[in-house]
Amino acid sequence: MKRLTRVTLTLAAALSCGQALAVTRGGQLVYGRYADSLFLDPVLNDANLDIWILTNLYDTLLQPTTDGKGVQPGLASRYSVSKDGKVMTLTLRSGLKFADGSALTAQDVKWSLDRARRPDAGAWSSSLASISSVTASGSTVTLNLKTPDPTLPAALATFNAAIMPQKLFTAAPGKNDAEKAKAFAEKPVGSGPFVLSEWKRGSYMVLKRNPYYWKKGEDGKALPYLDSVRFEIIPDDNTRILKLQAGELQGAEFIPLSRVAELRSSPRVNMTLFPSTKVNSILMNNRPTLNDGTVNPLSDVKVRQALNYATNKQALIQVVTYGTGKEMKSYMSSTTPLFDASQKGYPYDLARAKSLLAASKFKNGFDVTVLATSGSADDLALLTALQQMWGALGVRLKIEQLDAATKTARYRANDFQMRTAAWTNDINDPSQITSYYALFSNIESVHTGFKSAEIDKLFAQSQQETSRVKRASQYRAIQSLYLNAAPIIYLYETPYPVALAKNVRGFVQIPLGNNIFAGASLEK
Amino acid sequence: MTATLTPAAPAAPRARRRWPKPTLLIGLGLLALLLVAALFPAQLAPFSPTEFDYNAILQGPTARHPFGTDNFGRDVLSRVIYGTRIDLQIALFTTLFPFIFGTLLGAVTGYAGRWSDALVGRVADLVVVFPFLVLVIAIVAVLGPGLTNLYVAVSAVGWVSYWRLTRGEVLTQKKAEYAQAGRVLGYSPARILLRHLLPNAVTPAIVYLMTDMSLGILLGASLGYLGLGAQPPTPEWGVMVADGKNFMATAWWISTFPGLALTLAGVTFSLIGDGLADVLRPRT
Amino acid sequence: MSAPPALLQVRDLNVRMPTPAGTLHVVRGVTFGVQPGEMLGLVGESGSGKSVTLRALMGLYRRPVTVSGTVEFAGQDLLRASEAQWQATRGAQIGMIFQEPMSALNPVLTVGTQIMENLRTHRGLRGRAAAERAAELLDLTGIPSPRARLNDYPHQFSGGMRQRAMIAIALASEPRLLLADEPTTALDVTIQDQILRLLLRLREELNMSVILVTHDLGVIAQTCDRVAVMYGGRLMETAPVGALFREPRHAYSLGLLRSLPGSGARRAPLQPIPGGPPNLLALPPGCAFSPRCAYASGACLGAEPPLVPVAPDRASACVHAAALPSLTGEVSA
Amino acid sequence: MRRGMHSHYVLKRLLQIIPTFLAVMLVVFLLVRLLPGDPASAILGDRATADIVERTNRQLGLDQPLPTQFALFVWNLLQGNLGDSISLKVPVLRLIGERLPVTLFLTVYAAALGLLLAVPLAVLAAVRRNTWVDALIRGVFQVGLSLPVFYVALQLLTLLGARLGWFPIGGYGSGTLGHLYHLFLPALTLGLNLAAVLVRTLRSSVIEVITAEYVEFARAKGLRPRLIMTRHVLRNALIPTVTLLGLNIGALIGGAVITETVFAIPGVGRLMVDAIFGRDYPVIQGLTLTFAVIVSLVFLLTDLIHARLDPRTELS
Repeated sequence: MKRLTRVTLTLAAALSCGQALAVTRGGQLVYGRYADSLFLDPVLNDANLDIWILTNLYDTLLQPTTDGKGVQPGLASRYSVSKDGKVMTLTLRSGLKFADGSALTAQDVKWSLDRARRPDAGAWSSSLASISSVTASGSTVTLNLKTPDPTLPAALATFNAAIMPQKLFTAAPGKNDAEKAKAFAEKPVGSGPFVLSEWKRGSYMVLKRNPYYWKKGEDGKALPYLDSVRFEIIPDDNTRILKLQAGELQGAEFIPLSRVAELRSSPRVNMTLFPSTKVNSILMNNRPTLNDGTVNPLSDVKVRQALNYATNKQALIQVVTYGTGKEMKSYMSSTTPLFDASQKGYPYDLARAKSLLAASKFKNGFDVTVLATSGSADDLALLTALQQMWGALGVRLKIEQLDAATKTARYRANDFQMRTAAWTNDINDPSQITSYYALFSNIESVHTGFKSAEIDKLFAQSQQETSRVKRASQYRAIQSLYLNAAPIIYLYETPYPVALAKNVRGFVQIPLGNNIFAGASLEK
Repeated sequence: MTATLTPAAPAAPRARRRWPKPTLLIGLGLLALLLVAALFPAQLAPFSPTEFDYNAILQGPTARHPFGTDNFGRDVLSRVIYGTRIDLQIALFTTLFPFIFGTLLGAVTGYAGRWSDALVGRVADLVVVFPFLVLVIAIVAVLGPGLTNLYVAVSAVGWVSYWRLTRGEVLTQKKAEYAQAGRVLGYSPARILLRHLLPNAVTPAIVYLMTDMSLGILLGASLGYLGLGAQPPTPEWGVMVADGKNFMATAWWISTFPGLALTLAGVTFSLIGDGLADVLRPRT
Repeated sequence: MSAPPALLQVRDLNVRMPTPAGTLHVVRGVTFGVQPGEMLGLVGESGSGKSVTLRALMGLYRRPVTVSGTVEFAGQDLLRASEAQWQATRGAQIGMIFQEPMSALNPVLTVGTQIMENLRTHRGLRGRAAAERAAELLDLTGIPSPRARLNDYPHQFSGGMRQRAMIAIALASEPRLLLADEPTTALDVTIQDQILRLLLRLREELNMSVILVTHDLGVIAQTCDRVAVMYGGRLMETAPVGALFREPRHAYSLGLLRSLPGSGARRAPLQPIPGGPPNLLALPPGCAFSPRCAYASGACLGAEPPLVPVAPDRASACVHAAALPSLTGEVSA
Repeated sequence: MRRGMHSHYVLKRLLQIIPTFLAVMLVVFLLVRLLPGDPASAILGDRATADIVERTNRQLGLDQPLPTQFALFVWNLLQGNLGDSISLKVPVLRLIGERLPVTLFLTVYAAALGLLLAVPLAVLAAVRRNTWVDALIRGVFQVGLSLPVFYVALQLLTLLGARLGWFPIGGYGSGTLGHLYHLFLPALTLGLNLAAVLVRTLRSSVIEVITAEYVEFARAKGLRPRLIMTRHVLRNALIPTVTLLGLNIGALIGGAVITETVFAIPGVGRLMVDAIFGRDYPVIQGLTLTFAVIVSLVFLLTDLIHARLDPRTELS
């Protein structure tokens, strides 16, 4: 009997292998996260911890493609932009429903976008700032724009433009939007592939399959394949890995890069490095003097370039990222749309670094202090390595470790000389990182104090440029200008290291960081 | 009627010379060993504790690197040797102030009693209702990570134990004959306290000091785990163990050898503590 | 030597205690007997080995302390007895009371509990019956309102009451032999007197034998039938009380008696024995007392003098036993 | 009569706690505001613009003068309102209500395992003092005491959890049995540490008691060795241990910070560290108050147990 079953199973397995399309449905995927989500409101949240799983709960009109480079239809089956670029028309799919079975209407879309674009609605409202009004009629949603906006499709594929059920939200207890958001976020209902069924903060979160999800799987039936996803919160890296190896998890995020090689050779684990938009750099204070009035050597562009040349990226990639990283050539990641592949970056060249420094006012070297995040092994590895590399130039690097909040406060007060920094895009467009890294008017070019009238002009043009080709050339110029001015130390791009059980198929973490479980399945 | 024989006897056992126990001798021997490593690391260590060697990353123990190398190719043996100074410093500085301050305060309030005792008692109550590690984390978060701030944080909290121990002992000793005698002889309170009471009352505090020293090192290690301890590239044992935790499966030597060093230091202090307890405590 | 069979016969008892400085031979070849109903006083300075002797009789010593010789109790050699035999003897047939009731009574248990656990172990009494008997025992030892005091803790008793309570505990099993280790030393004079009277009365009522260890010759004189004098771990002299006080046959006994504050007609000047107790690690050759002895001669320095009969019912280990002066009239008991 | 005295004493002690609480609250209130970096910085991260930071601070009421903030905090506290968590946007009281039982369970479990390990081994070491058995017991615990908690935790996890598969790797489980099963390794980690502390004291107090005259007297009474050990020796030797255990409650909760991180346990230790790092003032304040209450109550309980074990104690 037992043997017979096994034979049958083997047969079935063989058959299913033959039919590549057969996907197993059902089951619960347990996924280990390093920290829990904080607040499940698409508009008012602040952290990647929320953002990266929100799209499983709340669907958007458009969706990022899995390579992160473009957009694909979402709740809207198609969209078109008027000739002058000032009107965008979207058509909703028919029969859309929220996870509670109620219909998703154009009115919900209007309400959601209006809520998301209110100027006081959280940190993300600016992505929808070009919209002047939204009208809904039947299954059509019309966006009237103040100016043409090439970033709008990407913005509509971003978490904060998620469509929420107006009736349920407004029915939530609370005097104002913020209070209602708090109440609603406790038991959120959206139109994403999953719906929250249980949440024990700091411990676990269970997402149940949304039976009304519109998207179809390979088998022609509605996604998702999984019955449920369970997030377990496991802050310690080792524990997360051990749990995965013991089969208690089917997936674990943020594997330390030092363990990647080991897990790659593990027979039970499928170690995956998903390409990301993450760039790691060191921000420099470009101002002539520091907050305490002392002269800042980093204000000299030759010094900044010298440090960039003296930075052996390949060595850092080996030491810090254990070979998983990739040299950074532009301030934006190579996965960002309009990344210019012809950018050279700063290849390691100690001789050139020395001559640049000799030509500067600081030829005898200097002391420089860098702020690091305490407890970050990567920061420490990186900076101790840089101490040695820059030591060859006579630059003495001092490491000051601060916890994240203090570091951010010092940074915001421009009270730093150097700091480690990492960036990931939230929106599938180069404008976001550019506005932060290169525009003084936003946050003083990531508080470096860097200012370039040329870049400001090019950026303003690109924000209304509807021709992709022209926009690309504007961005090429911006990237070159930025590289030459070197307000930052170019380091490396790093992937998202996710370890999955061998039987997990179809899970994706897109370059923006979103964990997409809709197409994930547990094979036998 | 009473008829008693010459009561010369009780003094006799005291006359026997009390030899230091082997525990104390072994402990002191180990301490000497640690001190040598702490004072002459450059002479003992084959390599620099901080210099990278990209050609020797994550090598297991060999003749060249008896304790292997870490993920930067640094020689673990050299780091362990240099770490001795750091960790002995942690042991000393996390306990020195609490010991001196707590003991003196305990002696004074125990002797003077009344409002001073009550006041310090209230403050102590305040300090002890915070879980120690949590309070230290909070203080270190205020002051910033690093060893100096760790010392400040521990000092703010650690004196309470010494205060309690010494105060209790002084309260007992105050009633003892020699203190009463001192008062009868008209000695000043300061003299009675410093010359007579304190030397006797300090014993439990000294014994506790030894335990506290290894606890200080462990505290440094725990903070290192949370990223608030010694800052790199400082070769501190606890932080080395913490840094090595990601390599436990592939490069066990990175965390094991500093772990052994921690144990050795702990055993050393504990042996000295036990030995001192034997020597200092009056036997009944 | 006496003819009737002894209740307890100790022969050549030796106790050795290892210490870091060397092995202490604390009790060295002690031999004596106790008759039924007899009260034997064991006297000596602190450190002479008298308390150790008592504890050795009770089998309270364990490794690394070694006890050798024979301790024959009711015909059975206790030193070779099995654990079960010990169980049937220790506390049951031989009871013991200690010098300092404050430290000998368990501070965290009620007096009642401490009596009743004895009753339960040795007499099989429990519950109400045990409580009844415990109250009776307290009553027997002269504790007022005994029933109420069963629930009191030792610290709630006065010093004398505590000693009575301890006696009550020891008596719970109705032992045939009571070992009393300086039972009155810690008490003031009036209480001491009461306790001694109590012991005497109990001996009469219960027909117990008692070994009373003390360094107080006055106590001996007041209570005992016979006396054994110990010095440096050895018996120096054994004798009926009256005889010893009249005519000590050992220089040490003589010294002890002379150091007593005299009372009565002729007040002799107090003559304390010069020097201190001997170092058991470095005993002098010959008689252990010889360095302090006024009568010491070359004869004392040879082999250690054995305890030999010197008169009916008397034995002495003194070379000069026959030459010592009599003390009649010097001490009144 | 005794009971009446006790309840009077308990009431007095409880009343005494109140000023301590006020002082604790003031200290914590000031301490968290001394933390460099404000909640807005912690929540909003690197990207926030100045207006957003300002707006957030205003929403959180952090633009008010400190005395006003403190008064408001105390006023809310009196109404049983600890405020909402800044980062989690959930009432602090609810958060604590969810997380505290976990830590309490872990702490009590750890204390139980610690005692279970410490008592028999300390007695064994004391009875066989200065033999190899004694040396082994003390040696093993000394090594345990000299190693960082996270290291011991990871080793236990790797060996008993991953390699042997006897216990689940981290997590909290559900139901009492589930908790007992899931929390075994973390409780063992903390318990080992506690046992190491207890064994030292317990061993020496057992030695002290074994050589005490009342134990000799008990032996002279001919009591069975087991009865002597339990009723006379342990009962007395445990008295200082109870005090020590009470004093160590703070250390246990503190140790929970690390173990909860390593073993992925959703307790208050981890919550506290996260709150400190995230500048979540209301959570820090609420948790501190909670810790103060717990530790004070444990101290009180310790004193009561002490009084029960040792009738000589005078409660005043």
